[in-house]
Amino acid sequence: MIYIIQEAVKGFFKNKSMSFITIGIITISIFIFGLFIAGTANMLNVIKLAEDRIEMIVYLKDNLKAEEIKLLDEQIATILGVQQTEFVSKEQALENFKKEMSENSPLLSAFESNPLPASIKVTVSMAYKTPEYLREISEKIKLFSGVEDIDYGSEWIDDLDRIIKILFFIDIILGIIITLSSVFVVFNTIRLTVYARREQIDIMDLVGATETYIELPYIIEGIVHGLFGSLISTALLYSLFSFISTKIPNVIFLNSSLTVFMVFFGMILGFTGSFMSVKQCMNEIREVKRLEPVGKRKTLPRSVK
Amino acid sequence: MIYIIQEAVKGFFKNKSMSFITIGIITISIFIFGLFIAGTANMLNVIKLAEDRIEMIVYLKDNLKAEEIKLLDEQIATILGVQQTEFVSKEQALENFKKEMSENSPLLSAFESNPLPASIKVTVSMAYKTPEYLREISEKIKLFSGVEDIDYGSEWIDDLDRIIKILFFIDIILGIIITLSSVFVVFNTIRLTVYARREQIDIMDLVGATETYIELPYIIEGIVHGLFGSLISTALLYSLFSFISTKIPNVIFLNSSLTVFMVFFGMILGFTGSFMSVKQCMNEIREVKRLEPVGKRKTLPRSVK
Amino acid sequence: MINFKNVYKYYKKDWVALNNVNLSIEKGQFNYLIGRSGAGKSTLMKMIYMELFPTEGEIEVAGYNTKSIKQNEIPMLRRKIGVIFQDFKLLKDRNVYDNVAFALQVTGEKYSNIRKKTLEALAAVKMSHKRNSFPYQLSGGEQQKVAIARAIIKEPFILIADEPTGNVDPEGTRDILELLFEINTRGTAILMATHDYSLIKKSVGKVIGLRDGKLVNPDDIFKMEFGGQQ
Amino acid sequence: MINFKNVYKYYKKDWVALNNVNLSIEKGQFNYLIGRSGAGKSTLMKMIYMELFPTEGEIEVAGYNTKSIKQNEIPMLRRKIGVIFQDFKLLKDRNVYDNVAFALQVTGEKYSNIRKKTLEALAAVKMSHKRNSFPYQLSGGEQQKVAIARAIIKEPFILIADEPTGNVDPEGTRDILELLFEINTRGTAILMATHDYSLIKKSVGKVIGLRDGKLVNPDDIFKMEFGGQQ
Ligand SMILES: Nc1ncnc2c1ncn2[C@@H]1O[C@H](COP(=O)(O)OP(=O)(O)OP(=O)(O)O)[C@@H](O)[C@H]1O
Ligand SMILES: Nc1ncnc2c1ncn2[C@@H]1O[C@H](COP(=O)(O)OP(=O)(O)OP(=O)(O)O)[C@@H](O)[C@H]1O
Ligand SMILES: [Mg+2]
Ligand SMILES: [Mg+2]
Repeated sequence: MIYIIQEAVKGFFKNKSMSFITIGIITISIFIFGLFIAGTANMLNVIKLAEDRIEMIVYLKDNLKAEEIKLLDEQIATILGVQQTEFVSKEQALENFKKEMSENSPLLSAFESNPLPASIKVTVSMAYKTPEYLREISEKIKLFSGVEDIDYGSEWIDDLDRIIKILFFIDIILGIIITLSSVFVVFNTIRLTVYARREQIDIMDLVGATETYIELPYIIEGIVHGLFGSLISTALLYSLFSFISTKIPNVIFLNSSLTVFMVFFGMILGFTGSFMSVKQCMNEIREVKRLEPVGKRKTLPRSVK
Repeated sequence: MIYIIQEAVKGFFKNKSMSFITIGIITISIFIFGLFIAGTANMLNVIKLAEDRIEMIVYLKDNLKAEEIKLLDEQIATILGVQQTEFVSKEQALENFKKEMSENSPLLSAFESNPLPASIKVTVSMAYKTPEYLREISEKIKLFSGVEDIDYGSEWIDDLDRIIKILFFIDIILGIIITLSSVFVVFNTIRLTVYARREQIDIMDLVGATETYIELPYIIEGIVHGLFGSLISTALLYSLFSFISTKIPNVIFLNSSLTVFMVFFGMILGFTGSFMSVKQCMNEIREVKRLEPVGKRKTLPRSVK
Repeated sequence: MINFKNVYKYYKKDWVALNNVNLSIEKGQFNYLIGRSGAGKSTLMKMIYMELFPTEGEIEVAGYNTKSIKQNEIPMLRRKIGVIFQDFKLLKDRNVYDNVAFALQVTGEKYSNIRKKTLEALAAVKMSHKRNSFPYQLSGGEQQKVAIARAIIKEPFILIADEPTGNVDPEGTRDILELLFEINTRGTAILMATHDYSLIKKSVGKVIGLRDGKLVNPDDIFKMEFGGQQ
Repeated sequence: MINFKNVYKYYKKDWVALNNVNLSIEKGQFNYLIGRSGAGKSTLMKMIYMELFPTEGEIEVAGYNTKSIKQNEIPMLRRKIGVIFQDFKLLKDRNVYDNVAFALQVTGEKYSNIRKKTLEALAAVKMSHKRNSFPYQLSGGEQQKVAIARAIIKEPFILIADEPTGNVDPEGTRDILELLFEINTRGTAILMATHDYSLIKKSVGKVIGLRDGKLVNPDDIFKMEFGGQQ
């Protein structure tokens, strides 16, 4: 066991340029993978910010009594998906409107009486902010008496929903591409470095080393490469994001569990890549020699030189 | 020369798995590179669409005479950066407003007279759609008599401008990362495949093959790998984009000159990678043997066994 | 101890490298294997440490049978067999010491033992002074000696030597042969392929002759193919 | 034609592989190079085809001088020299035919010529029947014969043979020696390193002795190191 670890350590330093290349390529793969994850996280964040702004305004009929409003408010609050309600009186509405239009609107001067209705602002809980649920909720509210009209920006919601769907779609495609690419690139790089030492593997086999003894150093090397690669790429990602966040507010970096996942992903890549490569390499060496594998020999027709 | 081409062709088929790996990795690199380029192109497209919507509305004082309006219109049209102007009368403004508010606005009923002013819609040419230029233009227009107010969505423009800058910033960082990564990954993959045949190169050298004779097959192989890789990735990109464009409207694919550039990029990668690798490999082989390169020998102090 | 029963070996389906070989090697026996280039000597040897398997027939080595041995038993078998390969098969990225020590490391021997035995083996082939060199820094003969050291260090029950003196000078050849005899007297069986018939004449031991993959009387080979010296 | 002038070669700065060697080889001469393992035979030969350069002193080969030769002249020189390497150095990914033909392809010879000469060279070493085999499918002696075929096909002005019979049986050795003599009579100089002193006694030719990197009288080597056969 000591020897195996020794081997792995030696292998690491002996093949400096190969180690360098492998670590470099793992770093790049994990880095791009991490960029993608961080990008997705930021995208989700932006979507959340956008969805936060979704609200439903229930315009009330004029001349409702205070009790009627209270009842309506309570009725709305019981609907599935409604998180919070807030009453906005006619006066308040006008004030808000004036504030919004403050500077440069010739509209303002046109009001002779207050044309704005009182309303109830309904906050919908996150999970119900899809066009379908919003429509459903608004239809339920419409049935209550005292409701004049409901505005929840239905066209805008549809737009947002479409954009979110598109983003998710692109994100998933990108995710698949990037994951597969990382795996392909890392596996094959490791494969090339293992195959470059094919002769060494053959000799070890012939001298009586067990498969474990031959394979373990490669596997450990692979894991260490994966670990280094992912640590370096995490560090790079971290500095990149600190840099970016000085330029752009609201950028979020990977949280710690995602970071751990990335490091883990790197190690798994290194492990699986080296494990498969060295296994495959040994099998190929043996097969070339045997032509027929152990225990699966058939009788050939004799022929003479 | 015939032999060299023969060699290259043979090399291609002899090292099938290596060719496969190299082509695969070049494909991935170019593919991701292409995704990035296509993504940038689409981003620019979206930005252009957004910027297209920027327009400046010059609200006119009430009761301007037709000649005055005409004069103002002409004056505005002479300002640097103004592309086009269009007069919108009071009546038209109301109509547009009614159309926009069509469905569910209790505001509409509140109008007793037409409160909307006449306006001139100013189209600003593309290059001047930055917050600074727009402010400058609007200030110039303000000086003309008959102008009541100007609206060009200044806050919104600032937002858009900031988003565009952020996108460009991210895009450039991504571009640098992706380009460097592609180059690193492809170069080192080729290097590994060349170094795997290091012994062969050594033997050829010893048997009297010229450098050209030894190197050219590798270089041709590299170019061919690059060509195949970039063709495959272009094909993949093309199918991916055709697929995406069935789901998302307005997606643009690489134009033909970008495609040519990508193929060219792949070939250059393959060429430079193999050229540098085989040169470096030969130099290393020679240096290990000579310890002192030709023509740079120094006298060593003698010592005896 | 080693038994070949009706062994045939075909390469590429139609090249007969071994043709109905029946052979047994006893404990502590010294065997020479002779035959022309391409007669099948290396092929026969590779079958003993089970790098190759017979196309037909079976071989028994130290209780393992080619028909029933499992993949994970092969390393165990190989640890008991010392092999001097015709092309040396040294690990290129290790120095001489590590190359020799390697054969013991795989058996899980103690560190102090490994060191002692490795230095002894290197001394036996007169290569101690080169223990820190890498294979590419050695002459052909020196590489061969390192390969020999690696094979004898395990104290195998059989030593397979495929032309162990092909690249060594006459005095070195004598040294190596003496070394093999000494190992043999300690109970290790030896199977040595050689083209140097003068060695055989100077020593005792059984001679196995191969021609075109068939066992033949070794005297035939001496007579027909090297008449001059017989 | 070949001239060594006060040649020293150090490896690793302190290992003297060649120690003040002065030597000349004339056109058409047959030279044997003898010496123990590690004496510096291969090192000396590598300097002739300029794989290695002297640490001190200079070597002249066919008009090229180690002090003044340019990198791009080296292939030209090597094309005129046939080398049988001690470790064969066959291209692993080509079959026997291609390995031999390769030596002519690099010179830009015509296709039909290459084919004819390659088949002739293979016939000369009796390896025609294995022309489609790959090196790993050959026995040690067969590989050596292919290496010989590759060296002689160029019709070089000097043939450097580093133990060309180390893995070949006695009859094969005789054949190879006859082949070398025949090539020699056609005007090719030959420098052959060997441990088989019996060969030398049976033929004519100059003998160069090396011990610890120094030139010595070959009789000293015969006497001291192989007294028995002298
Ligand atoms: N992997 C292989 N595939 C095809 N043919 C092979 C293979 N290995 C060996 N041979 C052929 O089988 C025959 C026997 O080979 P082997 O190596 O046993 O000869 P040998 O007696 O050891 O010869 P030498 O003295 O030259 O080493 C040779 O003709 C060789 O060409
Ligand atoms: N690259 C190298 N680095 C260090 N030492 C070397 C190198 N090559 C050879 N040597 C040493 O130089 C000495 C001479 O080596 P050389 O190969 O010339 O011997 P040789 O006479 O050909 O021996 P043999 O008959 O065994 O082939 C040897 O002791 C060898 O260990
Ligand atoms: Mg053999
Ligand atoms: Mg030598």
